[in-house]
Amino acid sequence: MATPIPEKTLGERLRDHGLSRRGFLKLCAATASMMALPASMVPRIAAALEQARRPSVIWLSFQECTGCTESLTRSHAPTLEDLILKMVSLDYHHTLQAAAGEAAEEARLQAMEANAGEYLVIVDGSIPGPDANPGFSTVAGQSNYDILMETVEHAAAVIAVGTCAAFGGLPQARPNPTGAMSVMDLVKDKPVINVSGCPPVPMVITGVLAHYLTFGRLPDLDAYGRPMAFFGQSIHDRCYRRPFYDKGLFAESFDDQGAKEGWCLYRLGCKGPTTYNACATMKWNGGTSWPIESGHPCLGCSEPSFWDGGGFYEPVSVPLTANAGTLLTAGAVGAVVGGGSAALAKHGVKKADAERQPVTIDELEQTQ
Amino acid sequence: MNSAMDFLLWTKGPMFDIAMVIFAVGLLARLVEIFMLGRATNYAEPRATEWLPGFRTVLTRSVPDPGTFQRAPFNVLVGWIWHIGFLVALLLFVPHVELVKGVLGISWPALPNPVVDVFTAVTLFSLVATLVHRLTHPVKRHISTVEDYLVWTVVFLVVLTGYLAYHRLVNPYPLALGMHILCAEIFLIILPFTKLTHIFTTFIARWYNGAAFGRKGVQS
Amino acid sequence: MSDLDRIIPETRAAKNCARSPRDFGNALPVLNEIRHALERLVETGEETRIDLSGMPFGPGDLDRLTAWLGKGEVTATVEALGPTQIQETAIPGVWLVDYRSGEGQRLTLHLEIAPVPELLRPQPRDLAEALTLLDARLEEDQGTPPESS
Amino acid sequence: MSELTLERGLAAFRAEIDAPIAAFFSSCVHCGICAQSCPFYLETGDPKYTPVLKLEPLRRVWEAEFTLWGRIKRILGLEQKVTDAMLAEWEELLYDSCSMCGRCSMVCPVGNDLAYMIRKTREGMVQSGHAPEGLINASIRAITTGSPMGLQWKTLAVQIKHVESSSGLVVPVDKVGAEYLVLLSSMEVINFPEYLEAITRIFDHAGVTWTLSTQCFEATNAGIQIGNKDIAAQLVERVVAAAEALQVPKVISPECGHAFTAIRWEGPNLIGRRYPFRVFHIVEVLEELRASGRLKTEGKETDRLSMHDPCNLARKSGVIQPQRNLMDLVAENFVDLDEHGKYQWCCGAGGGVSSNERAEPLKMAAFKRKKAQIEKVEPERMVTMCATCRTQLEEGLETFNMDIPVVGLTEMIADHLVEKTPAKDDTRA
Repeated sequence: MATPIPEKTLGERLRDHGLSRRGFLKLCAATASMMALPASMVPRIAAALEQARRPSVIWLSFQECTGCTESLTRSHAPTLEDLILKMVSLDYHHTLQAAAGEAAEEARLQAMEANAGEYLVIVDGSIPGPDANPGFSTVAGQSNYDILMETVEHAAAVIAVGTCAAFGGLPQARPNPTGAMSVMDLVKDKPVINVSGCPPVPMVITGVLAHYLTFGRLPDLDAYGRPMAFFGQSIHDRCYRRPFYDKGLFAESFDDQGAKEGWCLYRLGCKGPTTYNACATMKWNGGTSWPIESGHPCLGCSEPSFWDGGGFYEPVSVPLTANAGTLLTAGAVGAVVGGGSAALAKHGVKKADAERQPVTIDELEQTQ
Repeated sequence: MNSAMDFLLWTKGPMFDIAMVIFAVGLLARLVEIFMLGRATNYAEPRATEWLPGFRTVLTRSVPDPGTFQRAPFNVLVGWIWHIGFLVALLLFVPHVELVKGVLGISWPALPNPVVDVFTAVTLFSLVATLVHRLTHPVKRHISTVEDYLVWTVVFLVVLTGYLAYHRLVNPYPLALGMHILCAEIFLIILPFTKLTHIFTTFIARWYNGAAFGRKGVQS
Repeated sequence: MSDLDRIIPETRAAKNCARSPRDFGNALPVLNEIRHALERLVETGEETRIDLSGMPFGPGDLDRLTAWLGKGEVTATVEALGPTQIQETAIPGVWLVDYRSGEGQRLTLHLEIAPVPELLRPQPRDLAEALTLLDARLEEDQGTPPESS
Repeated sequence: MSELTLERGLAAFRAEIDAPIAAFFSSCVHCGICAQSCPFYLETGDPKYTPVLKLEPLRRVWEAEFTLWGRIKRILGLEQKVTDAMLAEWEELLYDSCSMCGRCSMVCPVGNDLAYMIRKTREGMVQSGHAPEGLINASIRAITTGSPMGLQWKTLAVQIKHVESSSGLVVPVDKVGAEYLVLLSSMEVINFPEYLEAITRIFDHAGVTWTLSTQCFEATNAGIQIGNKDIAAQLVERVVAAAEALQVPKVISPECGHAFTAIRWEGPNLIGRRYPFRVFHIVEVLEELRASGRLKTEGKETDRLSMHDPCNLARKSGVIQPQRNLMDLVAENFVDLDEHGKYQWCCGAGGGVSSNERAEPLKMAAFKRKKAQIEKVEPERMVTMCATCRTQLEEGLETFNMDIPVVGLTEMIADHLVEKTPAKDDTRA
């Protein structure tokens, strides 16, 4: 599966594959949409893609559930098939590649050698850190950590796909038995793009690839290393139910009138206000719907520590651990402390009273 | 990781616990400190009982006598406005109701967000007005201490950060929300050790006042 | 679900939410955007494209928008990288361009405010090659159809 | 020989702190509203006279010794200490510029009873040797001579003779088993002897049995004004002993504000036991006589009259309606001041201010509030029922060249009593 560095531009290649100029224009329109760029960008994208060259991509899967891959293979626009064939050269992917065993690993090494300094590494899943037991997750007898570091060494950039790779995700949730770490915890000397989500919106994955392909550089990133184009706005800000929040109309249970009317799900634990992702515009399942549209609060899956960030059905404003018990216990302690303090003070009062010297007129006369 | 979301989770998690514990310990300590001192037996023949006049004063003292209102209308009005605004925002904003429900398991109806928003904006303005008043009125300037300005700052920041967070004027939002929660926690922490205790002790003070006057036959 | 079902709105969705008529939603701002674009087209000839798939629409918003725009006289299909349905709306100069993949999935949905949608026009480079193509055809007596580039 | 020291003062502050004090200091938000109720601030415009600020010495002791945070601050060396110099500075604030009128206690939004706290703070001031000279002298005279003004029984005996000769009635003295023991104030005896004649005539008219006591005739209590329990208790004990000796069930406090609160409300607590008798202000007794129809009057005053409620009687003792009922009995053109009853304004002389010569300018400044009230109503005469208030009103009105005489309510009632002859017929029948 290893490919030599493509000598032809993408435009030429696509035409070789029988794509007409109208077809190419359509591809660009789809790409712009995918990159969350305005439609007015289509001509620029067309010009850039015409000249682009296919990059080599190595996909590494670590402590993951394959959900991210599932998400990507259901990406409809363009389908991954299109992507693999026409846009990138996916040289290594456990789940998707035909090769197995030694041959598979050989493919990875070959791609790394042939495209040194230019290939992209996509990672899904978190990695048991250098201090963790390497046996928690291995591929071909090699620890995840070693594979990652070896593969990343000559990469152009790393794309961490999914919340596990981006932020540690489920494996890192307390008590984090495998010492799971995120890609950006481990890779410090290469650009890391986080495409978080559990799973990420498929078009966001392809959109990032398309951006790299189109412009030859990485997109603008937010503080978490996520592409601004997709993670720049919160779910809440782009939510079609936002007007209900602003009007103070909330569903209070999953089957009440508010829920049926499609009111805001804040009180049912929606993490939309604190979650940055593109679900509200990109949607899921070919643009059919997305969690909030189907009546379920956002879990906040694209944010760090989302597994430890409070119950899924607890509103954003609810503290994580505080409860009435803590309050009562603290109150009781306070009562005891106050009792001690007051007893001390009261002792002072009693002493002052007991030792009190009555004021005499002799004493008063002295002050004259 | 030094990120906004971690900050938010810290304010919602351990920091909230710390603040709540300090608040509960401090407040209960203060209340016990007050009540344990008690009052000396009063041997003077009373004109009336203490309980009812005490409770009446607890309520009526919220409204000043007409003469006082005429002499200090700004003080009274602005004080009223911001206290009401603060209480509305504190007790009737949906996320706050959810917070109380989450921690204590009790809940009550909330107001629509835009209504709370208006109250909050008015509160912010009136808080600024109280500061200007404190800085310019000869009595208030003279009697003000560092504590007064500290408490003003904390209260103002609680409302301001709440307003900023609601309108999502600070990015990223978890930072804005975390700041608001942190300010509220500072508020809780300093409450039992500053004049903020009046939130609770004013009812005790009013009762004692009403009881003392009530037993002499005057509704204070 | 046929393509036409998706592009030409029916009242089905509208009926679903008829129980809770809402006078807000995200369709209205788009309508305003169209108005501004149309103004520019009339005054300066500037064309505009609006990507409807990037809008935070709620259920029924898109259907409501397309219903408002209505259906015009021209319908066209471009077969390139799957079908693309082009429908003139009842407002002359406002076009709905529905890009579909070979499997019939929508890639993206654009509104074009232009005399003729970009995709319908011959591409300039194709046009440049048109004469050569025609000549080549004339030279070939048998008239073997040339490959499209 | 023992002396008054800062340590004794601090111990006294400590001993005075109770639950209400702690609740009050916990609640103060420095809103400054109390200043708007203080005639001393309002008429001087000096913010140092803000009532709550006058309590700073007591507040510091409370914070340092009665709160958790105060203890922590003390350990950290952040304690605000109460020093001799500070108390010397506060002497003026606690005595010269406070008549303990209690108006601030009525308006404080958080419910602080500031007058209660001032009273307690003065305990520490006395113990630390920071009481004003005038009050010290009054206290010494009260203890040594029985009267703050050094008045002797022989002076009163002369007055009694005058009353008896002018009224033709007998003033009962040391009459065991009488219903009422009547107390007087030195100021009345000297400045307003007509009071004694008035009650002699009224009680004769109503058939009330009463007596004076040679053992104790003085109702005023310099100990309350200076703020010392020991002196106050000694003075109260004298009254109690006299009442017990004469076995009276009721004691009447004269037209003097602080004397009434001293005997009525503080007395039992100063001596630590309930009285074997009840205490009334003369106005309360007159009202009871009126209500039971034992007070028969004829004719009414026709000029425009207004009334000054003594703080100690109205706001601090709940006697507000009786004096109005009595006014209605004898006056047809009575009009109240705007703010009266529990919201009345102090004349400026109470709480020991009038015994404190040094405070004279402040006393007159504070009077301006009363003056303004009087000017608004424009009465031809003012009526009151406290000798101190009456003296202050007379002095003040004269100072400001206002020709408004001040009369005592009791005398005014006495002036309208129905002639006694028909009453004799009644008793015969």
